[in-house]
Amino acid sequence: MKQCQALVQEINEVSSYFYCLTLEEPYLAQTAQPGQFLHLRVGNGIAPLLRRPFSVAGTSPATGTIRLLFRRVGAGTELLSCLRKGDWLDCLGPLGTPFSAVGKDPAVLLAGGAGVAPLLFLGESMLNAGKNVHLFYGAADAKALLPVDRFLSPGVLIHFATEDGSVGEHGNLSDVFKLALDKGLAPGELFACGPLPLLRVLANENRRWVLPMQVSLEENMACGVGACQGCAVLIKKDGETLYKRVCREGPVFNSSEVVW
Amino acid sequence: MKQCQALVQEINEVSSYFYCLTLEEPYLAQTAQPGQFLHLRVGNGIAPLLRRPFSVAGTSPATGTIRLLFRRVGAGTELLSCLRKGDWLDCLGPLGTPFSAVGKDPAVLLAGGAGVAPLLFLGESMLNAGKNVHLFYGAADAKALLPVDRFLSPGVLIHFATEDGSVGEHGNLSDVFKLALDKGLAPGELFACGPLPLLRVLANENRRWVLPMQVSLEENMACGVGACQGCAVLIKKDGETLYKRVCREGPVFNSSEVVW
Amino acid sequence: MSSLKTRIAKLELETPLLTASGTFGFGDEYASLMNLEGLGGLVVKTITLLPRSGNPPPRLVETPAGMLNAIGLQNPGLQHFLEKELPLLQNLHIPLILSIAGETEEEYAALAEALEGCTGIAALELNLSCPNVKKGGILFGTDIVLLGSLVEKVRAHWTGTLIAKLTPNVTDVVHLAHAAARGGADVIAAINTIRGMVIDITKRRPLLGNRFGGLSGPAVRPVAVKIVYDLYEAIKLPIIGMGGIMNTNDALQFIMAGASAVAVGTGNFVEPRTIPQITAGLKEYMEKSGIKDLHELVGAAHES
Amino acid sequence: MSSLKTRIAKLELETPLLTASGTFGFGDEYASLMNLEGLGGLVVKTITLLPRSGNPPPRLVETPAGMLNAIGLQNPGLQHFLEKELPLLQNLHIPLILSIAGETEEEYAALAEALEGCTGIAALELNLSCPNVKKGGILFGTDIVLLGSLVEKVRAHWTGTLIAKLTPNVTDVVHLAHAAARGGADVIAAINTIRGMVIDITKRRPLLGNRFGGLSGPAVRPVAVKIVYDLYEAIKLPIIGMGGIMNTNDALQFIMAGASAVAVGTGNFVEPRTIPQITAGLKEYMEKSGIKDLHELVGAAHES
Ligand SMILES: Cc1cc2nc3c(=O)[nH]c(=O)nc-3n(C[C@H](O)[C@H](O)[C@H](O)COP(=O)(O)OP(=O)(O)OC[C@H]3O[C@@H](n4cnc5c(N)ncnc54)[C@H](O)[C@@H]3O)c2cc1C
Ligand SMILES: Cc1cc2nc3c(=O)[nH]c(=O)nc-3n(C[C@H](O)[C@H](O)[C@H](O)COP(=O)(O)OP(=O)(O)OC[C@H]3O[C@@H](n4cnc5c(N)ncnc54)[C@H](O)[C@@H]3O)c2cc1C
Ligand SMILES: Cc1cc2nc3c(=O)[nH]c(=O)nc-3n(C[C@H](O)[C@H](O)[C@H](O)COP(=O)(O)O)c2cc1C
Ligand SMILES: Cc1cc2nc3c(=O)[nH]c(=O)nc-3n(C[C@H](O)[C@H](O)[C@H](O)COP(=O)(O)O)c2cc1C
Ligand code: FES
Ligand code: FES
Repeated sequence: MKQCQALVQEINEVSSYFYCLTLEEPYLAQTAQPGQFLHLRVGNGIAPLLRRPFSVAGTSPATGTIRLLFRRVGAGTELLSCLRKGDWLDCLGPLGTPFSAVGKDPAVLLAGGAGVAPLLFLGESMLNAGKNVHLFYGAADAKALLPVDRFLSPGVLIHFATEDGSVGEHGNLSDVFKLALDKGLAPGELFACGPLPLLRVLANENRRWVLPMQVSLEENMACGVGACQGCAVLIKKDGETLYKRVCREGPVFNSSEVVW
Repeated sequence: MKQCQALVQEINEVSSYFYCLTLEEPYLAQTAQPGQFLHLRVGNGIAPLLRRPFSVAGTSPATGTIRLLFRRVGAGTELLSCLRKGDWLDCLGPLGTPFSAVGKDPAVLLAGGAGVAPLLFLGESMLNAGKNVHLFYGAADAKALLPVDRFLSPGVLIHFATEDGSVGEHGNLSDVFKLALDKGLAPGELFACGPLPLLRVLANENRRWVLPMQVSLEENMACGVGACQGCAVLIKKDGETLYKRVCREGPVFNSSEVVW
Repeated sequence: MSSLKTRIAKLELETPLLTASGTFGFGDEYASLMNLEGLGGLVVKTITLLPRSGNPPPRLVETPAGMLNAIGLQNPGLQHFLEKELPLLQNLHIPLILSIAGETEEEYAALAEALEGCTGIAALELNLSCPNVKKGGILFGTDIVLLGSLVEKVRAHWTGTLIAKLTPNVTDVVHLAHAAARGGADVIAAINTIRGMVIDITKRRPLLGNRFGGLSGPAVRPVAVKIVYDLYEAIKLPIIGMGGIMNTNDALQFIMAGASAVAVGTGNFVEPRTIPQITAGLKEYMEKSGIKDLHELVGAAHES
Repeated sequence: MSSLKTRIAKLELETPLLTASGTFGFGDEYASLMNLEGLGGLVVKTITLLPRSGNPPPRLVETPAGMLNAIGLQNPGLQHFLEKELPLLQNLHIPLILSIAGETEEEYAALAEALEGCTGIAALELNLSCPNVKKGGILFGTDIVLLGSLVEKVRAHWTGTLIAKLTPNVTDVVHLAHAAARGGADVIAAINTIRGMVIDITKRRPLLGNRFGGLSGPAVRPVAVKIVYDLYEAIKLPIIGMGGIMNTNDALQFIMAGASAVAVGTGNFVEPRTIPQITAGLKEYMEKSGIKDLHELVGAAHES
């Protein structure tokens, strides 16, 4: 983990409110693992005050670039969206504990909304490691859907779900995934990231499926490096519950250990 | 006085840290008088929070444009300096009480640093009214000096003073002006704007010269429209002292009425 | 159709949006920028028995997301107000709330007595952030005994709605609100400014002429919301909430925390149309959320 | 050559820059981002006698130019600290200041007793923003009697430098500082966070799991500077100033207001190198201004 000044190489609005930001920073590009995040300084340090965390969505170690995908939701992401090629961005990273591929084939990635970012990186890296990968990706409608195929090598099997049925299957992500299970899909392990209600439903269903399942969680952050205890989530371990830090022990947790 | 959305027509760095901002806003361009100011909303309204006041440095009623000259000194002027052609700027104005040409010819304008802005507008308008106008304009060095001739029609007699002697006379503004008086200049009235210490010296000297003298004062402002009483300066009138508002009764005051 | 009507004690307001005392003058300065009759009510700047010239400049300075002011209650005094300002204000068809302050109990009482019976004054607001000169300069608003006794004295002369505006510079605002209630206040307003200071590092001395001042603006909002929330749990009186309200969402925080009305102060300086904008924003929020009556939202954050 | 050396009671510091308790963990998290030995001193996060699990999430939220936190003093407890953390910290060649808290006087006293004699602890800081469970939950730091008695009890067990860290949530900080001084404190630290709340308007309830939290960051700086200024006028003890320090100019405001040392809290989150940057900035400022000794600046804003 380092504090780096990264050069903005490219920034594009890739779907409505969604931006893809490519940064040039060889150290980050070479060390970041799927599931890890960067803590970015946005603005002048007064308002917005705190850094903002974003999952790494992909890296090109060879060219020394690293990619983020973010949704514009408030003042911080608004400022980020105004970056231009050639600007510098102060980053802390890579931070947090990455995903670990432990289970059997195929790996199934379950992504809701902006939660797709870390799973794109994970999918790409598992594909490179020779695994079979399915991505279930849900959003409200076609407009909100990222063109994920642009960020993935061919080989990952993509299943879209939109709540209005405008693209892919009609319905929410967990229903569409359950349908696929009914049709015979037999995942070896699950990786999920997205809004908390979605993760809760999936974790709950997984008590029946009993698959190895990792989730990437979000919590408001201050330091991002483990010093302030601000990003705590409740975890159960050996019959006890205790708080763990999303920025340090997480953001990736074993779904069965999270107190949902 | 109105709240207007003005269109940025042009913005240039005209000398180091000094910017010229041209706004398109017919109402302001047609109503603003020399000595009046605009109260500009800079940034998002959180930090910087308050509006920032700037004297009108010139208008073109025919084309509906209005000009400001400002020095980049802090967060607010930093943001202003990043405006681009085509941006919108929220302005309150024109505000305050203008200069009034009451005295005899020639009028002498005494400008220190950024204080030159309202005097350029005044000089231009007096020239158009057929008056003889001298501008004494002082700055630390050549770099800090605005190319004032670009903002004035030919006819105003310009006397430069720099503290390092790099342009014009060597010395501070009041000394250079006193030298001109010694050499026979006989002003009909004085108009001064600039740093408080300079104005104090001039006001003090004017107790000997006893010329009609108007000064444009600065004070931190909140509302800019006279509601908060925040911009008070001490004024003596009929043997009594009382606080007046720079934004309303000012920024132009009769030098002899100011408690220096 | 959602209704923005609200009630603070006997006072019926068309909307819950008030001006915060001292930030809107006597209204006339803003008259050319907005329709004053769209305000829920106009709280004018604090007046005192005799004219006050105020503090030496600089009187204000910006701070991170806030500002300090030390105006020193500059105002033309009661007589001038009654003769010159009140007649103009009476022509506005919105509730007029008069803020008063004094250096002794007697001054507050004399103001109340003089104003009792004047037409066009919907309520009296007690600015309690003033030092009691007789009691060694302790602020009325920081001492339970001083505060209770002061409110009682004013109550004896004023039959209309009486608002006690509390200072946040105390260990326990709730105790002071109880004292105000016991003294006969009908409404609690909170918060006044938080004391603060900026050092001018170039001159190596306090920047403000008065050395210190009162902090307002978005910076203080979380402090104000907490106080309104605590007051709502502890007392039965309606609350006017304020402190850093800049937009509809900010106003909603105060209303959900327990405010029946809210006031905008510093926000007016940044955007003179803050109050009309919030008025429209609240209406839109209520219509979208299917809320008919503003009172459904007052204190909503306490329910779970 | 200007010297940044400063002295707070018996404690000699190479620079006046400290970490604020709770914002720098036990130092290890920041070790890869900066040279910890450049710190004037390390104030570690508050420890308690027994481990504490802390408050339910969310534990923090950003506010205008500030943040609210409600960590709830999560910490591994005294035993773990002595066995696992202290040995590592002893290897750093900078003064180590230990912040402690308890729910009863006895807990504070027991902590002091256990730490007395441990090598490598330069000073003890009392976090007084804790409720006294025996006295109905009144904060130690808001009551003169509780505070004085607490400091006295700790003093009886601790012979080293003793710092009383005051809360700003009181009517009169000076009274509390006097009580701490009478109880035997050597140094006053100010300020801890200001209580505040954010309402989540979507969920219509307080946003933080603990409902309310403590406000820190630039937003509170004017409040903190005023308190340091007032303390400097009123008491003889050296002061550690903090609250919203982000850069050299901010630190200078506190020093000129009267702080002999300053601490950076929230600033570390924004820019981990805030302390080294300010250290360099102070040195540059002093050299430019021809100031040899930092003490020439301490309290400079009071001289005129
Ligand atoms: C480990 C981690 C990884 C992440 N990775 C990504 C990623 O890859 N891509 C991505 O897009 N995001 C990601 N996020 C989320 C991202 O950090 C946030 O979206 C971002 O910080 C928002 O910053 P902002 O300043 O734009 O919004 P903020 O201003 O902080 O506001 C965020 C939202 O909260 C709402 N809000 C604010 N105040 C209130 C209130 N009082 N009541 C109710 N609602 C309120 C706002 O309206 C807004 O919708 C990640 C988060 C974490 C913790
Ligand atoms: C009526 C009127 C007319 C004006 N006309 C003009 C004009 O035409 N052109 C022009 O350039 N300016 C003009 N000004 C001045 C202009 O308004 C200010 O320069 C501007 O508001 C500065 O805003 P800022 O945010 O950039 O600087 P700010 O951030 O507000 O800071 C201003 C200065 O104060 C310093 N400062 C901040 N805090 C401290 C501290 N604690 N101790 C010591 N110093 C500190 C900063 O370093 C900076 O140099 C006018 C002012 C008035 C009242
Ligand atoms: C410039 C200024 C002047 C003020 N004058 C008064 C006053 O005369 N009487 C009063 O009760 N409050 C006064 N206040 C306090 C406000 O009414 C309000 O309580 C406070 O500013 C918090 O609200 P805000 O953050 O929206 O400004 C003043 C505030 C400001 C900023
Ligand atoms: C996340 C966080 C945790 C804190 N924890 C503690 C603590 O454990 N003990 C303590 O005395 N103060 C604690 N504080 C208060 C700080 O030490 C400091 O007094 C306060 O934040 C003001 O300084 P700042 O504005 O520079 O942050 C904490 C502050 C923050 C932001
Ligand atoms: S954000 Fe500070 S510990 Fe995680
Ligand atoms: S700035 Fe408010 S009265 Fe002048």
